Amino acid sequence: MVLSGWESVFFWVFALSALVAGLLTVMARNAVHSALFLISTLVSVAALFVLLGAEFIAGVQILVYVGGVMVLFLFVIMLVNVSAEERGSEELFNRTGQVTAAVCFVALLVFGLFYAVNQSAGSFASNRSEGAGAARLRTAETGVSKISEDTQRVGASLYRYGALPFEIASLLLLVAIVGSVLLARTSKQELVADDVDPRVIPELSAAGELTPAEIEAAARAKAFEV
Amino acid sequence: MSLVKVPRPTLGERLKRFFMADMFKGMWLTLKYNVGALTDKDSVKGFGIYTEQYPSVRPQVAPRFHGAPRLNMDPETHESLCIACNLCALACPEDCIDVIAMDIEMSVGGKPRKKKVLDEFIFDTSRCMFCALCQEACPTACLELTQEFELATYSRAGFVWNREMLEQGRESRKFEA
Amino acid sequence: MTSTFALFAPPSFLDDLLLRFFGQETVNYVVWPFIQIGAVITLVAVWALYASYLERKISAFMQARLGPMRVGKWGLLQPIADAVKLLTKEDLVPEKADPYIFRYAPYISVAATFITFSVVPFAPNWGVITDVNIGLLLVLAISSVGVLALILAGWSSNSKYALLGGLRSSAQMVSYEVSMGLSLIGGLMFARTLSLSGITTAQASDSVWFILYQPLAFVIFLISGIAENNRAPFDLPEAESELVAGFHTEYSGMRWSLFFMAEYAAMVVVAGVATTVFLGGWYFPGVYRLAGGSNNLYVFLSLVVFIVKMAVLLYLYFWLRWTFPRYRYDQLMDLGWKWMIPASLLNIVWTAVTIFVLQALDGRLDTVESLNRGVNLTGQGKGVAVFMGFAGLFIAALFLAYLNRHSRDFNLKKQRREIKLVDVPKGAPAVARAAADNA
Amino acid sequence: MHQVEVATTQETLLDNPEMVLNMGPQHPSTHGVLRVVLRLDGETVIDLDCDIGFLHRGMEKIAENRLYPMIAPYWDRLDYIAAVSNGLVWVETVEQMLGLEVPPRAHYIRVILTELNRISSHLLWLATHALDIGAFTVLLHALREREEILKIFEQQFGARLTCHAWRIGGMPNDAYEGFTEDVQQFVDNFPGRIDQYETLLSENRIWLGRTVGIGVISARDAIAIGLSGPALRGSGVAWDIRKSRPYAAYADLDFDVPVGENGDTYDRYLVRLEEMRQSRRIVGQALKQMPGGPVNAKVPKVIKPPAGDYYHSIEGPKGEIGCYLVSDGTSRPYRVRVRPPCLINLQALRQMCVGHLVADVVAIIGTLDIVLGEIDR
Repeated sequence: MVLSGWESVFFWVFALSALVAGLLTVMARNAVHSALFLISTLVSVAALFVLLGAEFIAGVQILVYVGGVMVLFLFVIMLVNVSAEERGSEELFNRTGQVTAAVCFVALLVFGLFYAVNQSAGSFASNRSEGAGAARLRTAETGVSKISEDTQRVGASLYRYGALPFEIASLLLLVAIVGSVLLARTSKQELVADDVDPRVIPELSAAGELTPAEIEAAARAKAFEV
Repeated sequence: MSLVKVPRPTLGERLKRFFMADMFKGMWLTLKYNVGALTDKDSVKGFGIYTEQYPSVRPQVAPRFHGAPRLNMDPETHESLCIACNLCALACPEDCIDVIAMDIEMSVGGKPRKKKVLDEFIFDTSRCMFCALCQEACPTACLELTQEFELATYSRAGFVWNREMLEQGRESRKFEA
Repeated sequence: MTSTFALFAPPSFLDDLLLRFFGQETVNYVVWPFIQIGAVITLVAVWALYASYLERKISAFMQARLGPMRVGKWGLLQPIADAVKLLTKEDLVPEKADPYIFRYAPYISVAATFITFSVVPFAPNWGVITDVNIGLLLVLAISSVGVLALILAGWSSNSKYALLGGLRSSAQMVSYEVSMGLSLIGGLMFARTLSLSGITTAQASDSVWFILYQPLAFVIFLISGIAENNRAPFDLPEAESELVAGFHTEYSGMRWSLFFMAEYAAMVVVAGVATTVFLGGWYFPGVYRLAGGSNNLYVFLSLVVFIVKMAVLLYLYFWLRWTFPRYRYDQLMDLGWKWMIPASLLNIVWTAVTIFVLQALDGRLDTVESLNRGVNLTGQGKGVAVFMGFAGLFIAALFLAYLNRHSRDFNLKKQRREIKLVDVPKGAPAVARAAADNA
Repeated sequence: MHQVEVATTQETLLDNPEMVLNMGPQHPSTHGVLRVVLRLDGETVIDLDCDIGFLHRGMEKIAENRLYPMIAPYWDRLDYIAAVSNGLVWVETVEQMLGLEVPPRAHYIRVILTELNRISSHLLWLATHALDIGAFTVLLHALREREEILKIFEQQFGARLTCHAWRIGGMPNDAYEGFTEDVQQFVDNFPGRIDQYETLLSENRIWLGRTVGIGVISARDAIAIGLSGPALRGSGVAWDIRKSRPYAAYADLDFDVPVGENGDTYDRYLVRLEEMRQSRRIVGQALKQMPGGPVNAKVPKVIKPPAGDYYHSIEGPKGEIGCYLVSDGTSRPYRVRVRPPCLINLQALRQMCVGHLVADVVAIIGTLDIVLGEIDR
């Protein structure tokens, strides 16, 4: 794809900011700062998606990554003790092993990139003249605009071709959520929950996990019906 | 196990709750207030505006109000009614009154006689709690707590009133609308 | 790409003027966006100021007061006085706070809200800033970024109240965003587009408001929107009786006012999106005829319609705030997860069922006009859809009542009880007993 | 008092789920300068401790150095919301020690004005309690009605809040001209206004959710702690000094004692609302039955109660407010001791709060209806 005019300006701005913010993400001492830089990377990448004409993906990127995942990240970072890592006075890139690994990885990346560009150069060039070029120059839809094609395509492929992996992934996530809740919930919290089976309580108290005072406190917070 | 007894609701109550009657009733009331404030008519039910615009509209203070102290003077002779008896100072729970008397010599019917008159009267309004015990103790209706209620000053020293201030009244700026 | 920054035929004389100085591309990509951004920021900032004035006035009227009266006639200059005061106040940064994040959090908040205005269609033609293909998604995405500001502000203040407020707000906003987003899908299924102007045009061309098809979604969206904006009765992050001021406890002066402005602007966003998706946006029957062919007059009248609709919703905001007590945090989460999200999921299913029924009935009743660009219905079809929509309201309420029949706070069991009146037998008078004792 | 252990090392929330939160002394909803140290698990209160004394003036000590009539204004400043009731305790204690016969008209006026004061105190409670739970509008509606009462106070006593209402042996002044009409107008208007508060709160589901089952205290515990007033009656104990040991003119008046059932915040709310209605009923009756005559007994110039001690208490708006007075026969008391209802009611805070959330702590402090002036004295 050929960049021209303001498009190229925007591209360079966002590409560079993505790179710089990505670098700062790993270099920042403070975990919260680092998370913030990661957010700026994600936003810049979303802007690049817009330049590519994939607005839906851009929106989803911001909605899911910035609005969802990173908020939870921040949640966790704020609760974890980060002061110990912050205080460390070691300099960056001071270990031979680290540097070697980084250089190797970068080399691999560059190699892969060149390979991919070489592979797809032909087909890219042929596409540009027809489909992609036309899509890029699509003018604003003034009347009743449809759901843009990429949105439709994403939906259709998710539910048509990717239905099985999609369902498997959602099942996995569900299991993970249930599991984590189960692991994280203490018997005290279990007791206060709405949906607890009344038979659980004597069992818990018999097992010595709960004192009568705790049971009473839970009942107090719960306000049972007669 | 239960700590709070809650009775089973009747069908009517259930329906009311289902249709959120409780919420809509509250909203209806505030709406009536809002409309009432705009029309400002129904003051009996209390839907009108209640507040006063204080600096522009000055409130009517009750006749018995205990406000700024004043030393009354005889309306004819313009002499202080205070006989420096010190009863007010004795009655004051906060000890905020100082009556400083002096003896003057005067002749009554040709005979020289000493008379105790008021020299200075110090009233610390910052310590006063306006209980009006001094006013009740005063035998000559000299010390009086008036309806003046704007007592703020810029300094603590300004709260201590001397005889002149108590007799003439403090100069205070009246705010205009 | 062009669609991102493209314009809906702006006033042409200005366009011509600009084209003398800049190239076509520059005008489209840079100059026009800047003009529009400036206009919107100014308008929204002024709105946010005057929204505070309106809120104070309306709350005062509901409480038998007069509200601000001293600055200008009827206190009309009060917001400006407040703005000047806030701008000149000291900008305090707590000593132990994280200085950078503390300083930048308000900007994130304001930016996240203001960006959203770029896609709200205030009127047809030049009344919209950009018609993005993914308008609705953009609104949701950007408003989800707003959470970051609150959580960062709360954390960076290095205060327990602020931290609790920040955690509360982020949990609240993340939960309510889900139902807010899901409740919009019903309308989307009728309009078949994510573009906000597209949704409005779909309603205008069908001459119907989607609130009739989607009353349930409207209710869900409104409640979630209020919760998303942290407005009472869901104003837990800044519940002044518990957390002092929540996430902005430590903020003062200008930075505080930025949060404040963002809150009011976010209210406008939610009201604007609700108007667009459910209340027909700028569409009102008869306006086009009233304009009599003049395009600019038509746009202007539509703008007035839009603002009136939005104002009604904003009045509802104030009205609710000054009527109801505040939810407790766990009750709020219950409401979000046990009521709003199931209801919004149910709404999607019910909308699909409605469209299916409409298609199935088509043979007998002639309901569907076309399904190519959104669902276009005939008169009978509209009747069926409206009926289905309102039936969905009750079905959802029954379904949720059943679903939550064991839930603690929102069940139907709690009701008012009468208080017992006991006529205690009188004891002997105590008066003048002591004299005898002391004698 | 019970002490909350404050962690000395700085730990984060994940290392140790407990967090110590200082609520107050400068906090919007601690009703004054109460400092509550909360130990939280998330937002659940594990433990709490009250820190009081920020408003300590040593009122009981001051009283030992004052003449008997001078002490009355200090009583107003204990529970400044209910200054008229407080003043009555002191005045009646001294009167009963002296064996003064107060004229019946004074008794009736005292009943009317103390009951109005009970209403105004409950209105302020309602206003702040509703504000704590987030219902702002009730605040100003309730304060408006309170203003009507304060206007009557201003006309009668010359002051609105700390009235210095009574003198030993009677009253400083007879009822002012137009007293009956003013009070009657209030009595006529008031029921409609209470209905308005009920419309906004009583059945509102948010209000129910915030108050039902919150801060439960059983009748047994309430008696053991020594609660009094609406806090005790909310738990179902029909204890009212106006009934059990009638003072002033209460023996002639007909009224009921509202009693709750569950001892939760909602019950206490209902009890107080009903008490306002009953107070209005008492005022209406007393106004009709008010006899004529003087309002002052013959009081000696210097008040010197006979040596000995005496305890008298009345049913204040917050609970039993009492005065234990030791006299050595001089013109100054030997010892004055206040039985402060708020301080004793506050002792139930820990038991009520543990297991609830932070938001409930605010509601519970509100429902106890504390006034720090009286707690700290």
